Amino acid sequence: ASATGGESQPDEIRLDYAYYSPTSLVLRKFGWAEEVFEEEGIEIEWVLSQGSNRALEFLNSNSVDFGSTAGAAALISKSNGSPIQNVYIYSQPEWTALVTNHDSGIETLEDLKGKRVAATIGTDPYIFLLRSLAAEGIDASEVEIINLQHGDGASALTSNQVDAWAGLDPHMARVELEAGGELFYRNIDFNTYGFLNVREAFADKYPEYVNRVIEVYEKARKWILDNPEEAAELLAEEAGIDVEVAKIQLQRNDFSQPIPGDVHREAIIESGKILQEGDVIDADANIEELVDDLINGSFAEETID
Amino acid sequence: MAKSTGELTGVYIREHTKKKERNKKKKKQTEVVLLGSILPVLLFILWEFLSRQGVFPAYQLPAPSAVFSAILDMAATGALWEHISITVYRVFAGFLFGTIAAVLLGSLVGFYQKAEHIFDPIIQAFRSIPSLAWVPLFILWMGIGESSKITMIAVGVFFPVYLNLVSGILGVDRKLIEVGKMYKLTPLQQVRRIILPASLPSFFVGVRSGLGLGWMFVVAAELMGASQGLGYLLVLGQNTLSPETIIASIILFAFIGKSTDWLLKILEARSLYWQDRFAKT
Amino acid sequence: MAKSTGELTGVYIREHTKKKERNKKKKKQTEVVLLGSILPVLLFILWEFLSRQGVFPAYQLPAPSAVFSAILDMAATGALWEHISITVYRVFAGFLFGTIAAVLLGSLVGFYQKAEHIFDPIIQAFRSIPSLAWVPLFILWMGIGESSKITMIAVGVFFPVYLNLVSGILGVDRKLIEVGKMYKLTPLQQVRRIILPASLPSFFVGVRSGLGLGWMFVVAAELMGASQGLGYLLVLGQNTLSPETIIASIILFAFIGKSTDWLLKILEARSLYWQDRFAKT
Amino acid sequence: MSLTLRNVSRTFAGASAVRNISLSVQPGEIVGLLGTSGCGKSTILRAISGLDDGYEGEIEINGNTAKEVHDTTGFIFQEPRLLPWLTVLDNVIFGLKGEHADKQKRAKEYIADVGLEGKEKLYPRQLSGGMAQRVAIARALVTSPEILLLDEPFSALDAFTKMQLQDLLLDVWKTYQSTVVLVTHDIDEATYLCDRIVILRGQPGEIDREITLTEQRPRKRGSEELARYKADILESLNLDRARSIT
Amino acid sequence: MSLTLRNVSRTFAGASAVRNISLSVQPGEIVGLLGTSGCGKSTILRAISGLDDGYEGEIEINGNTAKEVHDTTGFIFQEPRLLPWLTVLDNVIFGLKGEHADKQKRAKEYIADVGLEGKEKLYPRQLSGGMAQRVAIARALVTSPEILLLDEPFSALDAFTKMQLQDLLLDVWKTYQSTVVLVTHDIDEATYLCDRIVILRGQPGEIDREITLTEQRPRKRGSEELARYKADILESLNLDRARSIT
Ligand SMILES: Nc1ncnc2c1ncn2[C@@H]1O[C@H](COP(=O)(O)OP(=O)(O)OP(=O)(O)O)[C@@H](O)[C@H]1O
Ligand SMILES: Nc1ncnc2c1ncn2[C@@H]1O[C@H](COP(=O)(O)OP(=O)(O)OP(=O)(O)O)[C@@H](O)[C@H]1O
Ligand SMILES: [Mg+2]
Ligand SMILES: [Mg+2]
Repeated sequence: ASATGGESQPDEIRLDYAYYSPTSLVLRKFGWAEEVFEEEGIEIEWVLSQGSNRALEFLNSNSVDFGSTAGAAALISKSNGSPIQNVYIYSQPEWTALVTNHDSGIETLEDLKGKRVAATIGTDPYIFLLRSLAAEGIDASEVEIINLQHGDGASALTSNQVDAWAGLDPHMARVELEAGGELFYRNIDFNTYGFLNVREAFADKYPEYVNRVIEVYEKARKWILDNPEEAAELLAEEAGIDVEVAKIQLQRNDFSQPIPGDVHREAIIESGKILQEGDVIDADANIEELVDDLINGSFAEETID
Repeated sequence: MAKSTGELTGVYIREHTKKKERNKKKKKQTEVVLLGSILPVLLFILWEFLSRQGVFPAYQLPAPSAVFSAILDMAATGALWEHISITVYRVFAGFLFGTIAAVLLGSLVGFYQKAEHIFDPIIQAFRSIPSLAWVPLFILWMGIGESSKITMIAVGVFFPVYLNLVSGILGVDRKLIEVGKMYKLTPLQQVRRIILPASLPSFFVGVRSGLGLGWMFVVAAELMGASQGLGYLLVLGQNTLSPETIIASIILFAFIGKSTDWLLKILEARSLYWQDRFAKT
Repeated sequence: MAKSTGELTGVYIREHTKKKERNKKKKKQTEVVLLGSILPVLLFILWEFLSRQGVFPAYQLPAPSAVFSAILDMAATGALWEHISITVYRVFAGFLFGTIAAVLLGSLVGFYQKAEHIFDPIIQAFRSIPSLAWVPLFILWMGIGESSKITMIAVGVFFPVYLNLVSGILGVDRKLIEVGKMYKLTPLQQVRRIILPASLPSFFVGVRSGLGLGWMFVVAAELMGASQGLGYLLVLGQNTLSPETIIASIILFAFIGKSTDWLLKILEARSLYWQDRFAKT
Repeated sequence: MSLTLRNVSRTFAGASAVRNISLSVQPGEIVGLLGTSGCGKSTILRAISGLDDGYEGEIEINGNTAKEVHDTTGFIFQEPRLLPWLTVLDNVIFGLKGEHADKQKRAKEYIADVGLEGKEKLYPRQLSGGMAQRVAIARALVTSPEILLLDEPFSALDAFTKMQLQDLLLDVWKTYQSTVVLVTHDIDEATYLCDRIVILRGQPGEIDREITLTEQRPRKRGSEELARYKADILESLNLDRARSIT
Repeated sequence: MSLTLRNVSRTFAGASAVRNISLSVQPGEIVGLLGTSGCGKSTILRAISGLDDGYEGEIEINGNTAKEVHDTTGFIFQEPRLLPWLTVLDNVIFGLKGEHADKQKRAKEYIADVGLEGKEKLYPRQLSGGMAQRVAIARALVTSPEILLLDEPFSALDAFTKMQLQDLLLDVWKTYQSTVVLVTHDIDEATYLCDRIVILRGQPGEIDREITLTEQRPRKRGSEELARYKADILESLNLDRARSIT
């Protein structure tokens, strides 16, 4: 990719960090990016993303150069024409699952029929719910989906206002730990990965620097793999959550496959189809093409051996 | 107006002036509407132009034409009316309850020093709490049904109405209050017959402010398990990263908010006919 | 007050009454503070009690003691002051700009019929747009720096100040305006010397309302890439399901909001000393 | 109703407005208060009315010394103080109690008495100064109060309207035997209406003189008797003036 | 400055207030307007002042017929209309232009002239009715206007303060040769001050009579000459009254 060339170097690189991306927290904490780019006089600016949609807004408005999102969110945005590319997978998180209270009597997806399920429409847990139902051959209209923000869904579940909840970490971990919530349906494959996206304009102009950012991300990823305990503590401290919660959250993250590839492509295509059925993505969009446009493994392939 | 001994010419002149005045009024009204449309129309034209020029790419800020076609699509499926009607219903109900609560508490606080000392501080404290902060508490207390949504909107409406009413009451001319006192009105009569009419201008500002805030609180209200409504539409747009939906909901908010405000403004003008206001140049 | 020809006894009586009055005022003030604390204290006691009884489980609504200890923890690390100071700074700056803009536009609209017809409709329409709806647009237009946050808060402050000012101006007694006219004041002098003072009571309500809305808009403002501040804290608490953080931020909002309002209230009382208000029972 | 003031003083923020006013008014008596502008006449009326409770001393109304408003007291303020959101008719009705039709009838009578027939539907902002004052007079008289406090009630009226309303006042007084305290600057008015004239003096105001008029009513305006009183009063006021100037 | 009204009429929402008023005032002349309450005196003053531009007909001030306020016109309204947020001193300064110290000095002189020395720092709500009126008088006179419109300026004052201020008005008039239009209900006042008295009649008001007073100033209050005029005027007013009642 470096062959395309571009201008010499950016003045600054703007990275986002997010509590759903432990890698970004580690990277920011240790200041490795600053270390690497300082010599060249490039400034690093960190911006907090409080959710995929914020990260995408920042990317779209040229407020950050790299943004961390869920894979499905990146796809939706791409379908709206955002000029972004996914260049790195910061983790394969199992951050969403279906949760219920332990005495609710719900044990399988079948049991959800006619029940009230909280989910945030358009986000990963929602996609997860639809995919799970579809996998069991249950029509989405057979359950009552209540649109609640993630945290509110958790409260609604614990106060028995809904029967189940398509949860998201760290809320889910906390509900599990403190309120006796039960993850009655899990499927890591229905999660859509943590995507590190770059603005296309940045990638075109400074391809070399995309590689170098991936390099520092790799350093952080490896550190987490080597130091799971410390990583959990760091996450707990940064995000202001309980260490136990952080541990559970981290355990559900698979940091082993950083290079965007076919696995990811397929998972995202599946999500895309579900989203298309749910009218979130335009019916005449070509999902496969969109995914091909979005996922660009070449930078990571080049950098990671 | 004055039913004076009408000579024929007098009557004629009056009829004549009335007609002339009615015509004048009509002409005036269209002029007002036209003047008021200048800025919005300019804005839309500029925006459409910039969008077509590619200054705003569609993924950031879709052109107004795209937004309107999105709205029309919704209108075609009928979804639009459902979104609008449920939200209007919620705002209306919340507005009603919020206003009633504000009038009751506001009169109490405005009239009794003790009540002011007891209630006002905590009300003023609650006033700065953002709508989003109430969401988890409301879900906890009232669940996710309509009642929690309406209450949330009522909370938004309450504060400006309360604040304006209390200040209006405190600002009532002592001279008029004394008139009431001379006739030994009961406190309730004082409020109804002197204080409320005298603070009506203030009250109306509060009500209009409150309605505006009601519209703002819709978003927080519809975060609580709504599957229809303008606030839902907005959040959906943000969650599904759909700028058309976001902008469409903004335009709907602006348009419907403005319409409801306009109704209040008419009511205000009708109720304050007696004011000796200054005519503007 | 009146510097009349002071006989000795007169002076003595004055001194004496002054002292007595000062004492009385002090006593009065403590009483006011005490009365104002009744409700909050009761609320906290009830809440603590219910929490201890397990009516509210901690993961839903932590006890006030837990919340206060969370606040104290933050205070110990110094994080609290950073959150507070950055938010206060943003609100203050936004408040300033919002108020200035509202005074300029409000005076224009209040004074010139044409300006009202042109600007008022669109302003009233914008007034109903929820803060959250502005977020993506502001990010787009102004990025995620301080300026977009401050502007967002200024937007919140603008509307109530504007609305109250315009209505205050329209409500100024024609009789006083005519006094100005007789002296051939320029429009600007009219505004400064008659209209603004006369509409000051209304203006202050607007400013206080506006400050409240400023605090509310903080959340939306700090959604735009903030990593400190009370709004950030609130959203963080919601995103990490940490009810302590949520409630802590609510309490901080209430407390600091109330304090700033109190400052405005003092300023209000000072500026309106001339009002012939009615003394409450 | 009898009315007694004992050593009434009023101080505003350290400045004395009236000092040591003692006065006793018999039931059905008409007492006039005269004095230079700012000597505390309105202050005394406000104290009697019960609207102001910041005075020292004692005011006894029918044996009751509580500082409160009696609903048998009518007050015509120095300004009309009409309620701007009510029409002339509704302003006059304001203080009346009872059946709506009765109230209307009664109010309309008094509106006609003050010469405002046909103006019932006007709002205060549409009235001339004198018309507003007449509405205020109608509003106070219509309730047939037992104590009537009048603060320069006819000051904004032309000579003839004034005479007419003075006679109206006397009619009401005769019918209801009201006790009247009248503040006025018009010495002819005082001599025409009052049983007793109290002259205030100085700042803070104190009672300088009381003049009792024994002439029978109806009195003849411009009679010699009244002219004598007038000269007497003028002299007192003048003396006061001379003293206060030096 | 000369002042001419030609066929001025004013109608409020279909009801005529004054009709066909024609009047020409010479520079330096003092013209009195007399008439029953509500006959349109204030309406005429407002039309002359330029505050009201809803009248028909023509008003010419020094050859200028534009419906606008002239800054050489001073207006004492029927109510004091003090600005409640300004002290007595600042209210009087309000209309003055120029150096601050000069303005203060000049204002203080006039405050003393109207007998309010020592009250400079009071706010309007602390004033008695007559004091407020005197502040309004000071505020209007201090700018030494070329045309002075006075709407019952001395109505709330006691006899002696009134005389003093009438003389103050004459002083100002003599010094600045102001053209004065004075509305009053006090016939003594009119005969003492005016060169010409215009009597309005009816509702809507029309000019009934003009009386020219030739007596030299300073006039003697209560002189026989003035008494004759007074009797004459009273009769005119009375006639009007009789006519309007039937
Ligand atoms: N703004 C208004 N709207 C309607 N009618 C009005 C208005 N102003 C005055 N009028 C009417 O015009 C007539 C004349 O009023 P104006 O104030 O000129 O009387 P005036 O001669 O000054 O009486 P007064 O001696 O009582 O002050 C009255 O009948 C009054 O009702
Ligand atoms: N609320 C107040 N605060 C301070 N001073 C006041 C207040 N009310 C009245 N005064 C003062 O008390 C004195 C008497 O006022 P009052 O109104 O009784 O006078 P008055 O005799 O009615 O005069 P007038 O004939 O001018 O109406 C005045 O010097 C006035 O300044
Ligand atoms: Mg008085
Ligand atoms: Mg008048």
